[in-house]
Amino acid sequence: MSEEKVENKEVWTPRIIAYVCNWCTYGGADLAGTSRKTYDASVRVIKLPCTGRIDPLFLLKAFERGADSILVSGCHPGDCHYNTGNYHSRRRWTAFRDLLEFSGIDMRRIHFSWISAAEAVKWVDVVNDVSEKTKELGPYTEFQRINEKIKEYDGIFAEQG
Amino acid sequence: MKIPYYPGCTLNTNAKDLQECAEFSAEALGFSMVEMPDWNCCGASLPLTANSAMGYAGPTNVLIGAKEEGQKEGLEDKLVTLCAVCYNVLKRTNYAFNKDAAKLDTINSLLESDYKGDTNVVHFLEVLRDDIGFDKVKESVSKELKGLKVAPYYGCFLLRPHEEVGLDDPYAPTIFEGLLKSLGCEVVDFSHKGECCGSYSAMSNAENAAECSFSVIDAAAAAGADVIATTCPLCQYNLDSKQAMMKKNHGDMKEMPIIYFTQLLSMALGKDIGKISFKSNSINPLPLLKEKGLV
Amino acid sequence: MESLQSKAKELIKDASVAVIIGYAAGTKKGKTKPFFAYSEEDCEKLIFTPECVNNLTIYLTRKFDFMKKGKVAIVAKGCDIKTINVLIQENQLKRDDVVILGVSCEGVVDKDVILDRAELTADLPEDKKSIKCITCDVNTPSDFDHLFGEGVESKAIEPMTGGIYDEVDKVRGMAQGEKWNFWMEHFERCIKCYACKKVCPLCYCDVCITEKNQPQWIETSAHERGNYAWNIKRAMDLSGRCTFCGECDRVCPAEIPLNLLNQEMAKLNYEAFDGYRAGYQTEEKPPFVSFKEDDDEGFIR
Amino acid sequence: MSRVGVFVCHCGTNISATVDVAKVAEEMKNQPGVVYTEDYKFMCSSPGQGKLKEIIDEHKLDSVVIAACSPHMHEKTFRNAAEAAGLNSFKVEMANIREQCSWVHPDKAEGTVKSLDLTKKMIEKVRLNEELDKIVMPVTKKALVIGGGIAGIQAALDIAAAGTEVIIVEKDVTLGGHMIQLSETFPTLDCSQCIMTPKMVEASLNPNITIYTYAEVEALDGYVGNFRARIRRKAKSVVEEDCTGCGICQEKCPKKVDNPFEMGHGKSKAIAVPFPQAVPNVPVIDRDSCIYYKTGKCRICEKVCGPKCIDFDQQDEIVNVDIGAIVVATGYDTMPLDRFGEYGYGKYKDVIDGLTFERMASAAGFTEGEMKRPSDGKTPETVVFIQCVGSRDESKGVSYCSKICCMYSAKQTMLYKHKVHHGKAHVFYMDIRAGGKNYEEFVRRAIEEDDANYIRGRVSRVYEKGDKLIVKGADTLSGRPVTIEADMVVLATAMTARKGADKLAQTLGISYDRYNFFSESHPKLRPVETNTAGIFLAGACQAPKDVPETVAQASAAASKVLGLLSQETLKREPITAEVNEANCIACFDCLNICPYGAITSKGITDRDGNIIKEVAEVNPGVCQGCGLCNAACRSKTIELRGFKDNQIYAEINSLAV
Repeated sequence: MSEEKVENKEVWTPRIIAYVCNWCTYGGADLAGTSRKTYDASVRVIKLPCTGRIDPLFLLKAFERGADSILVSGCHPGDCHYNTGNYHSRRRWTAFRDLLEFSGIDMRRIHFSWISAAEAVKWVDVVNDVSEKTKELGPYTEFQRINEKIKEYDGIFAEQG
Repeated sequence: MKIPYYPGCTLNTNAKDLQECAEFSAEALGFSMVEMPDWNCCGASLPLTANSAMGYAGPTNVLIGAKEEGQKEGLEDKLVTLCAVCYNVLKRTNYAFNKDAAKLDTINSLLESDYKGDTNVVHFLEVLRDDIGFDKVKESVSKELKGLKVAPYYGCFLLRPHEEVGLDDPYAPTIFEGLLKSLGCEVVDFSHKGECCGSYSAMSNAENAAECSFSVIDAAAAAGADVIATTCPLCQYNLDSKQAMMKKNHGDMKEMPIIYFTQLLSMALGKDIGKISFKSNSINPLPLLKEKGLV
Repeated sequence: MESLQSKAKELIKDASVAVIIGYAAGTKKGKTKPFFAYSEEDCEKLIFTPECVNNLTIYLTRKFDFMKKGKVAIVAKGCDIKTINVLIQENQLKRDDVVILGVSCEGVVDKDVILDRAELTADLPEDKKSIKCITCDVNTPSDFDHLFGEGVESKAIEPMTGGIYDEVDKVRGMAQGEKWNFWMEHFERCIKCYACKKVCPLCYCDVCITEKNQPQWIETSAHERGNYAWNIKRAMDLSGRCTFCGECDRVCPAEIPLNLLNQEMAKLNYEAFDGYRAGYQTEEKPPFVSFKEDDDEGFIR
Repeated sequence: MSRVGVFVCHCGTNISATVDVAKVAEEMKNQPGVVYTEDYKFMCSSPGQGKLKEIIDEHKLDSVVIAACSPHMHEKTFRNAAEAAGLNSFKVEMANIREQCSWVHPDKAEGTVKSLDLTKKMIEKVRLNEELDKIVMPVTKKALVIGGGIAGIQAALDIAAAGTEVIIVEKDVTLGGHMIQLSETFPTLDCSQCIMTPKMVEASLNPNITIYTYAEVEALDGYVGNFRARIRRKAKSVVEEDCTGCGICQEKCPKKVDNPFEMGHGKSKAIAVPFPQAVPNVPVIDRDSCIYYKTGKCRICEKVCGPKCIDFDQQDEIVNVDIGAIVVATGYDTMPLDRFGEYGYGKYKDVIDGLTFERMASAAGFTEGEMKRPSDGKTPETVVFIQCVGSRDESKGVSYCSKICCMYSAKQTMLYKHKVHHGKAHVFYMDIRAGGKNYEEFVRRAIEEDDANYIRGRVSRVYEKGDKLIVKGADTLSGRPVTIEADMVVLATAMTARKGADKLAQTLGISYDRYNFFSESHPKLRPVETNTAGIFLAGACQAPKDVPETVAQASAAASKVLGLLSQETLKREPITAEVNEANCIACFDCLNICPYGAITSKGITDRDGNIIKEVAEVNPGVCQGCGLCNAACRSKTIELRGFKDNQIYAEINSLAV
């Protein structure tokens, strides 16, 4: 049992979910690809049209589902394909970040950036930085502990029929 | 107002007369410069090269000393210098620290200190402009230096590198002019106010240094100046003492007195000319001052 | 109170309003209850005392049918009127459709306090007041059609300080893990009864996100995961809107300190968005549907 | 249960080298709803697309995931192919396992794990994708060209030649832009006025072209094929239709003003055209300098005007125009020189910039084409040209190369030599960049035939000594300092974006780079398009360009416009918001937050026509699909098609550990 755990720990790679806008950051990530810039493979990108589409619920759900870190990224101010989407989302994030921090979320696990379609290097740097930091922090156990507990309960209920 | 003062080596030794003039002026204008205890050389002779920890240790020690002295004695939270070179070195040290925290960490561990790169370094001219105000200086002038055509010479250290020093526009500065105007001088604009006097090659290639200095004097003379005023004791020395050497190559050259700005300032603020020592000036300015009716 | 009753009668008599929403004595000692006066006779039961803690503005929302009956009069404290302002701002109410019977108020009782008769007439001591009253600066309502009670000078307070905000600061001061444990201990008790949602005058959606299962953003089970999501979602939705009537906190059977969450958001909005405070006006757009180009973005790289 | 087909592309070896594509295909078989998987060498190839169609048909697929390159690359390709096979195109999704996987993660194991995740994620999403129909929109067959320089004129002429109406909006008083200011043009030395004026006249006479000079685009609404621009025609104080262009007003006007067309050297009048060949030849009163506007007296122009077309009370006029496509051709500015104190520009009169030299060399310019230096009118015997003033200068200027300066400095040395035969021109340069047809030969001519002295190095200082300018610099080839006593110094100033280009970009909703040049959609393959459909670029507003390149791009933009406007209708992606009217409670956060004003309030009525409730309504023609409303809606009653909550939820869920 304990051996298994040690082994698990060795193969652990962070699970990072990135919510990015289609026009800037997704383009920047594509450009990193076309420029063959290598970076850490732990990030999984979910593409939205605009950062304005990114709902706080997405971030909550990602943590619930075991994300170790979250990256949210879009166009620089003034560059939004939809003119003002990123300005509105910036306010939303300001409040939501505060709420997460207040409620005890580890803020080292949630990152925000502006990355334009031209900033392949920045994309690479940010992703590497987030991965590196997450690796230093290790798995995000707060939610995982709850998840395990819930699983346990579900087991008990199942047994009881 | 009491400001921690860093004299630097030159003003405390060879050019002590220039410092006395500054002290007199400060008093006349209602502030005092408190010489910080136990100071060391700013490191002007150890240039701020990229990886020279030693180059930074000297100035950092000075910056820390000023901060501590200021706090202990309840002085203004800044550090005033008279010498343009000291000013340049100290200011650029802070700039380097603010750009590169790792550098600061290295020096801090070397000095076993906790310096934050935040000692506010100002040149005496800045105190006059920003804290006293040239209007106030003008009011305090008891003897206007009317009719004296002065070419303000900044040299290189006070203005450059602009992004690191940031005292004034490197090509169209106004601070020195502002002061001289408030003293009643006629300010002469000339092309070489920010050129180098050649001090860096004064030891290795004196001839070259003399040539650099000559071009400055020549440009000032062409612009009609009676005298060049400097903000740096080193420039003052170079422009002044090398004139004999210049004459060898430029026979028709007319001697020009080189006056340190604190000398002019103290004169205007009422210091008895008889009490001003011109020992630092190898071209005696007195005949000229007499001619202009200022003595 | 006679004047409140007589004004109410007058409004009913000349049919200016269909109903008057107010307070009447409760059946339990120390409690009052919401009361709806349709007749002049009913109006005699209307009272206003420091026991009138409820925020009656919930009856102005689409959760109830009162607004369909015609023009409505409501007995409202200064704090309740803030809710009315937000409802107007959010297109849920037209100012002309409601007659505000504003009452001056020096504070209402805390949910855990039962007052004696004698105490009812005396000045209410601070420690028996509801926590929202400690930081109240609308003792005399800002907007009303008729005002009752002696005019009380509204306190000049420094916004977002004292009272609940001291508690908020305490939580802010905790370490991250401490905060997490603090909230998890509370959320663990949540039984998903949704009383907080039911009582909130600003939770007026016809179909709540909790009632949707495609997708199931908020899990139905009352475990910490679902409870965390629910309480965070609710706090987020009330960000820039909550007027601190404190009703959710008052009704929570699990005694989760919901005021803390909502007032943290209120404080954040005040700090981050140019001193915005919900409920103080009806014209300005709330923070989440407006922006400034130079809003702070220190957290974004 | 859905029937998903998954196709994993090798992309030659681009993907398969670092991703185990066979494993991805194999493992996806186990995903719920997946009925077919395959890995294939080149999915985008014609056989690849054929296979896709075949399998869709054969296996009755209702959704498809292509794990291949970025959807920005080939989403359209595969959606079209699927559509040809009878599948709704929005039932196709791409998993980006190339740009965001195989090309960036060299470790095959890691790349494969990530590819599995990404593909799984898109399978989960596509299963929830709805069949959407494209939105069909009408097209307004009219174009707008912003800017009336050579780029704008060329684009307008080409569009008009196809019989399409086009409007030119020019912010200055006349067409012509910077090109009409030039004396001669490289590499042929033909006179700019001689080749530019006919084009200006041609534009003004073309019945398909409407010209608004002294006008600016203030706002733009709508979308490709259906734009509406609000144009402010600033008050000229002259009734354009009645003016005959006789010029008597300008002649009699007592108020002299600096002429910006002559770079501040020549004088003009308060009522004037900038130069005699202006198009339209209608003068404008400069209200800031006009005596009447200042003192209430004068009105001489009004008295002398034959057709009585002076109107002191004229107001700005707002014109709204409906257009289907836009060409942005707003040109460039030159960099302000105040930060280059070392060259003494502004301090010494005889230090001038390149455009001033053009006016000095122009036969119609302020010296009537004679080389006379500004300070004392003397003929300069020695002229120093300094290149790269601001260009290729990270610390004080811009890091890019302004591209035209090498050529125009060479040209200017020749013009100078042709006018002052005994004169000497020196050029300080960093590199000579003469890539272009006949360009290198041109520079050689300047050096060999016209005796220009090229010095490779930078200038450190320019100062005045007597009536000479002392230019100190370095000759880096010989490694020696150089001092030149010059009579005049000409600075080849960097080209920059127009002042306010960023504001215009924001008005139009197009993107711009860090120097405020407008961004093309793709640097190589879509150099004329912007990222906003229906808006195209021409000329130096995109990047520094010379005249031939500008003209070429203008014609390219025109052909893009014509291609677009030749269609009767346009089909648009149906990625728009939709409201669940039953649940909407009309709080209107969506309406308040929508950047496009696409959301309005709608009354729901009962049978008797009484409004029983209010809800939000989306205009699908205006909605651009950003999804701001979706995230703002507390109850998720308004949702964005294609990116609905359940689709995103499925993506997140698929990544659960």
